[in-house]
Amino acid sequence: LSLAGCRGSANEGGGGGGSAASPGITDTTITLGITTPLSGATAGPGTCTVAGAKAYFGAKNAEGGIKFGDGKTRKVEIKTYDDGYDPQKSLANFQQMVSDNVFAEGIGLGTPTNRAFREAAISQKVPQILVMTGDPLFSDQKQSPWQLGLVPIYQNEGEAFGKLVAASGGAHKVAILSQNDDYGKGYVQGFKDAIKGNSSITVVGEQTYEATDTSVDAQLTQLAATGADVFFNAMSITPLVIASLQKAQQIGWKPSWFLPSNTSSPTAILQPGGATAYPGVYTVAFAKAPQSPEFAKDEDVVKFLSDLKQYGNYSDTPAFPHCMWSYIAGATLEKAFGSMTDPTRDSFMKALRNIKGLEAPLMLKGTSVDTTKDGQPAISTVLVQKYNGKGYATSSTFG
Amino acid sequence: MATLSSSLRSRGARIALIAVVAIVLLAAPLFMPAIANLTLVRVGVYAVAVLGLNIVMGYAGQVNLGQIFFVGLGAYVTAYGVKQGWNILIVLIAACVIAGIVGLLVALAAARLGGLAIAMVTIALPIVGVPLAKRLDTFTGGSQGISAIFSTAPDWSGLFNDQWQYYIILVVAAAGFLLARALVRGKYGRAFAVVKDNEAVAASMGISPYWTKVLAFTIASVYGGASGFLYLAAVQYTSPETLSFGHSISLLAAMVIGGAGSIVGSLIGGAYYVFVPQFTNAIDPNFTTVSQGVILLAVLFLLPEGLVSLPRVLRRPTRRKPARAAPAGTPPSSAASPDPAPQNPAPASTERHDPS
Amino acid sequence: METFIQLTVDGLSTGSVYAALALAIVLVNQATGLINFAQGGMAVLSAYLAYAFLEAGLPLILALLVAVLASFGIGALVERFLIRRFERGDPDTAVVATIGLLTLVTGIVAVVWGYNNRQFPSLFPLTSVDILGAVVSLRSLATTLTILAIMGVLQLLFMKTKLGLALRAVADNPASSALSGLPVGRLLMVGWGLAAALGAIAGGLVGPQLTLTPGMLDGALVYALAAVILGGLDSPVGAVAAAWAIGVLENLVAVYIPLIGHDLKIAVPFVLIFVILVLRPQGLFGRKVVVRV
Amino acid sequence: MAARLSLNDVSLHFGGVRVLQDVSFEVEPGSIFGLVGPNGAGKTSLFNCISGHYKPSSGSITIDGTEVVGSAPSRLARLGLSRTFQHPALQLRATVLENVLLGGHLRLPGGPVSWALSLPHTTRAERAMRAEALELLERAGLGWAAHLPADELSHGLHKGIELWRALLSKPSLLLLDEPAAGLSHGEVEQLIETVRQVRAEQDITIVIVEHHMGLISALTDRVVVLDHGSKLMEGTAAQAQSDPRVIEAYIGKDAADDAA
Amino acid sequence: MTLLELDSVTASYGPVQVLDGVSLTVPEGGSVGILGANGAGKTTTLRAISGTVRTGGRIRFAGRDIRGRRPDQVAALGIAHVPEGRGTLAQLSVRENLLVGAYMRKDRKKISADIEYCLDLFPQLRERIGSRAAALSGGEQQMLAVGRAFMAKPKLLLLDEASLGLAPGTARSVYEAIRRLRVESGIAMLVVEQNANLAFTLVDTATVLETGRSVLTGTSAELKGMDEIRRAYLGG
Ligand SMILES: Nc1ncnc2c1ncn2[C@@H]1O[C@H](COP(=O)(O)OP(=O)(O)OP(=O)(O)O)[C@@H](O)[C@H]1O
Ligand SMILES: Nc1ncnc2c1ncn2[C@@H]1O[C@H](COP(=O)(O)OP(=O)(O)OP(=O)(O)O)[C@@H](O)[C@H]1O
Ligand SMILES: [Mg+2]
Ligand SMILES: [Mg+2]
Repeated sequence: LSLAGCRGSANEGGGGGGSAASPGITDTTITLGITTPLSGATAGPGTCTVAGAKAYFGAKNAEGGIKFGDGKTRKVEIKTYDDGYDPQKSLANFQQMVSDNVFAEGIGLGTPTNRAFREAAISQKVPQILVMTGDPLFSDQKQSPWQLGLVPIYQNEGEAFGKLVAASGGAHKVAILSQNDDYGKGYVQGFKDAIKGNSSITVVGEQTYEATDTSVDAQLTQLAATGADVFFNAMSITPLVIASLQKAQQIGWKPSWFLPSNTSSPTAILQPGGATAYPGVYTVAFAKAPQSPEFAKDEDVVKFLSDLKQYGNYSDTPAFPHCMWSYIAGATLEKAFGSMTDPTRDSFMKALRNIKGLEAPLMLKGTSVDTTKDGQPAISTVLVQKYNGKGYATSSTFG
Repeated sequence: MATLSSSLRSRGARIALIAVVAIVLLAAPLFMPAIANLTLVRVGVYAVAVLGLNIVMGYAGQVNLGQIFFVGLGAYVTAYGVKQGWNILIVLIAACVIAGIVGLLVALAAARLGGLAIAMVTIALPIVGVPLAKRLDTFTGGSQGISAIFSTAPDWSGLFNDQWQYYIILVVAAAGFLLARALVRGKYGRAFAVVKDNEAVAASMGISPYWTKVLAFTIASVYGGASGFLYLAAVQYTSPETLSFGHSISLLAAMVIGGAGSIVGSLIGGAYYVFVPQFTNAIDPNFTTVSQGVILLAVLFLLPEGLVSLPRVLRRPTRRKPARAAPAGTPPSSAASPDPAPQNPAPASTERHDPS
Repeated sequence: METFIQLTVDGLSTGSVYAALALAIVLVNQATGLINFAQGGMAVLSAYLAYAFLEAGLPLILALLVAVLASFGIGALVERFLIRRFERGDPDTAVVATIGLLTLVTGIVAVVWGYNNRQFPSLFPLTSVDILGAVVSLRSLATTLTILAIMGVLQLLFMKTKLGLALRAVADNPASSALSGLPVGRLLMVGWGLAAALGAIAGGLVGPQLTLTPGMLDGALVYALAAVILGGLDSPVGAVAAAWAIGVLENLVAVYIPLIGHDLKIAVPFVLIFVILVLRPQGLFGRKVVVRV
Repeated sequence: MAARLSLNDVSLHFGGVRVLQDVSFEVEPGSIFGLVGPNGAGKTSLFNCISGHYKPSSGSITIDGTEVVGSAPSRLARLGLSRTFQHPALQLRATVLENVLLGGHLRLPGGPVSWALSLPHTTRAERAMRAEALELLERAGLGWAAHLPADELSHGLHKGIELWRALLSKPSLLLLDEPAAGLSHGEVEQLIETVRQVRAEQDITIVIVEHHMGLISALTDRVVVLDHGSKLMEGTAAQAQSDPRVIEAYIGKDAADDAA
Repeated sequence: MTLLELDSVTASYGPVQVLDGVSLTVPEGGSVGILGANGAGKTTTLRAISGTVRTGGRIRFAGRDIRGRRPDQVAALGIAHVPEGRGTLAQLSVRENLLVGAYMRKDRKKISADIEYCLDLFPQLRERIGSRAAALSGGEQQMLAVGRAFMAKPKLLLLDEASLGLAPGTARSVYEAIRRLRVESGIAMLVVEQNANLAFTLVDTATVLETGRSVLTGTSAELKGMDEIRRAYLGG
């Protein structure tokens, strides 16, 4: 059946060892592919993801390009593909990217969509990097040799908050509301791990909601009845977070809140939600929030917003943090490009896994990119922050 | 379908054509680039799902918004079977049979209802299916999904993976299509059609509307399960997203776009399901929603009976009624009056007698 | 007990969101015999229009009003230039056409306004009042009352006015209605226009609660459809009653039957639909469609 | 085998509306039986009760001694009952031939699996059934229309197609609801001829609802006259036409003019 | 004075042409019959007038060319059509059907009186006034269709087998009522009727159609005298 041989190799997608250039890279350009939801329910964060990456590299290209470790200066081309959060489509997009000669895939958002082509990426030796999912699988080097996560795994965020509460020393009753998927589960797991063994902290109520729900009033009523003084709310849907903030105070339940990093925007969420009514609203973060008045004049933020407008075609102040994250991913990639010595995927992966202490633009003081820890994504340090009525301030004590 | 066969009157020509098509289908993957094969593989996956939907909806007229649930179920069963190391044929049979049994159970209840009520019961399948899949995480891997790989080309074949997948899908889909075609042509095709049209008439012909609906629904579920099996062959991964309600709606759109009540239309529908997102991505990934809406509406607007009606519309036959003998006893014709050509563009909207 | 009442009140307020959309679906169905999957999408567009007028400097109430009028026009035009083609054909094709419309409208909203969340102010304050020990915001209260009012108006329109009769006649059999001189085309446009205007009111009512996103009513659509079928396709009262029943029951079941919980509570309306429709195929308040052999 | 049909005190109500009230009669095997009466008398409803489309509120209906009240119409079809509808109920988009073939459903062997696999006995049966249906149509002078969509035929012909569809099932009991409605005089004559022929060739019991008194006189052995849901009288067609109550309730005073 | 004039009218359903030159005239206040075998094109001729089928040729009504107008525009000119088959709005009640029939009328006060008139004419309908049309018996539906056309107070009435499914006595009284209507209010009518004996009680002249053409026109008396006509339509 040697007939099959009459076609160029399909499964050997290139890459491999040697120093012949991998697909998608020339002496003047490198092509990155992003598959992410640009339509459907998750299109909000999805479009933001693309905008941030385009903003970063658009600005760099305008400056003439990025200097690579092999001495050449290249412009970065970004090809985007809409997967609508459908795993089957993200796989199709990946196959399309391979045929479109993309050097690496990355930054895309979504756990199932990234999982759907993880095996294909491995078998074709195509980098699938800085993916925006807190799924730890992508940062496990053994299982995912061609992958790397970008944002802290969900557990880390939950854990950070759990530690804060545990460290407060007081007795606390905690109510938990989480999204019914790995996102919510990860948060809750991290939180519970952190408070394990601490007898003064009890979880008095635990509820879930579906990402497609239009209301979580019932859960809040139920949790309010527990009389908890701490509310761990692992919720990724912006409108629901606003509605929750409003609802809880209406029914007279005013605990300390915890919110995840992606749904804690001061202007888009806390202000309309009336968050000042609560004794404290906490979140974890590693990136500066452009909506926060504190950073209004921050150099990074100003440049970011202008890049976003000019190159990312995104004129609003984003309600999602994903724009910032992908901007940071851009900086991380630049760093990796700068130290890759061959125009190959191998060399790129090596370079990418060798970044330490990079304080990328928009990152908060005290956080940095570190790709050298197996089992952890590029960013694994997070800071707990407390809402101060206008923006956030880093906080190391609870209460 | 009708147009194709009517233009191929002679038996010889038809056999020759079938042979050519078969050879092309068999040989094509050997010469095509991987991406083309992989795309066709996905077309096959959804063509089978659309075919099932077409049987229950296009032929038997029962609105089914839950077909994707059976695709998902088939995919999960397949993933589970593969993980357990079952023989792959057993896995295929299990995917079909389990989906069929669940479909049968649902149909036994749903077929008691009529019209839109069935639509609501079927809508519930994917909507409840997603949280259910998350709950049953020991089988399904929860919201992280589950990978299972069984469609890697074996060494003895000398084929690439994409080619091997193509042949798996070709075999299953071809069998599915041939069986469906035979079924909808004779006795059961007529039974489906009359149940769709008028249940009272169906019943008076000895065709139980209830059991016919159950039959059509069950067949659709079996096809859904088969499609799920193929999904796993193609994607090698499944998660609750696979059975999300939105995809069920897309399947419905694909069926109508391809051609409701047409076997070939199902294939076109599968192609539509796969190609349009790809195409709109190529136009501009930021505008996929708009462009998909435009394409869907444009196609429907031009071809309300689906893409399969294109040849018919292009040929647009003009004909006179076949002559019939004048009934006995009619008076002799007097001189005919001159007849000017008809030119009135007013729409031909005739009074339809709604069936009693 | 307090929790129980609060859950009930919460359910009513969630149910009102479904009801708003359900009423528009009932209206189109009564006036054209179609089920319009795009109803939610069109309401979203209307809400965005109101938002745009607001941004342009109109006061909120005026912005809403202009959006309602504009939506009437859009609805009428959509019927005339798009849906008309499918009205007499296969009903499945018509349904898919409305699905296409939903996609298109969502896409247009996304292109014009993007996927970023937008805050939409409410006509009514968020302050809350105490009813039987449960806390209700004035906003949900006002939403609920508005919906009740619309329901009453619709019921009167269909049952007591010449226009209503004409709309129903056309939906029943356009060809036959035309023989009595009913301007079928214009009536169909009016039907869609009214439904779109009603959708605009719905969008304005729920916009503040859901915050504007292109897909903000996608989730509610399924519930609204369920409410319409459960309540009876031809009954505004039924649609509202069913939407409330769904909202309340869902909450109670999720809380008091832990086995079902919040993840599977969505099964409740469908089980309800099944049980009730087996007994009453026309829905809770619907009139039975008479089909004679 | 021609069937014996008997009705015993059949009553039917819809809400408060009384449609049938204690109707009883007996139809001898092999006979042609007429059912006449004013509009709204309940003739069609009575047919619907016999064919299982309506369930009588009380009373019993037996076909060859088998109680059929409560049976689904599809089961009654299996007992050999076949009917036409007052308002033609054809599949308008299907061809005339397909419409007629529907009548042969129960005579075709095999379940869905055998048909999906195109097992030889199914294809053979299908071919034979097509030939038979075509021949029926040819004999009726409708051969030219066999492959036309049914909606391209005029109203009058639809009635004929329904008749052939019902006959293809080889029924032992045939119910015809106003078969002559919309036919011209000449066409009614043809219809009478056809029904006579059917009875001569097949072992069949026929019940006819008809307002065309000429046809009733020409064909029926016995008639029942219904009025307001109750049996007004039973007898031969001639007796019925001369019964003053029937003339009063149904035919009208100057009956003799155009009863022909 | 001619009220309605058809001159070489053709008509087609989609690609299929079925009328091939139909010419006839209805004088003001006149009553004209159309005879013909099944499928001759009688129904189609009426549809051509009310604009529900694609037509060619010339159709003039009250001095105006009406060919190509929409059905509701034709109806608005004062032409009421009792269609073949079920001419009712199935899910509307009997009363609502009658009200829809009066949709075009300006004299709203008289409508209830006319409903009473219809109900007197068809006492069966009075018993079912609140029922939906779909529940009625075949004959009752036919009565309702005729009643609905009456309610429009038309100038021209197109009757397509108005006696279809009516009991003999009822059919005669309906035709009697129609005849009275004609005498009292001068309505003109075009009548398709298979029961030629009935038809001839109503019409002055008739046109015979054969495969889509008008082949013969004559007065009732002339036609009754012709052998072929007698054999095909009258019997005996
Ligand atoms: N499904 C139903 N719902 C309500 N009323 C009904 C129903 N079926 C029949 N009826 C009523 O029962 C009565 C008898 O109807 P049926 O059709 O049996 O009369 P029929 O004798 O066949 O009259 P026709 O000669 O006019 O056809 C009618 O008044 C009709 O309105
Ligand atoms: N929708 C249609 N599409 C195509 N042909 C049609 C359609 N309706 C009617 N025809 C054809 O047009 C011709 C005239 O039909 P028409 O209904 O006018 O006849 P008719 O004289 O009224 O007959 P009948 O006495 O049976 O009612 C017939 O040959 C018929 O087959
Ligand atoms: Mg009857
Ligand atoms: Mg006719």
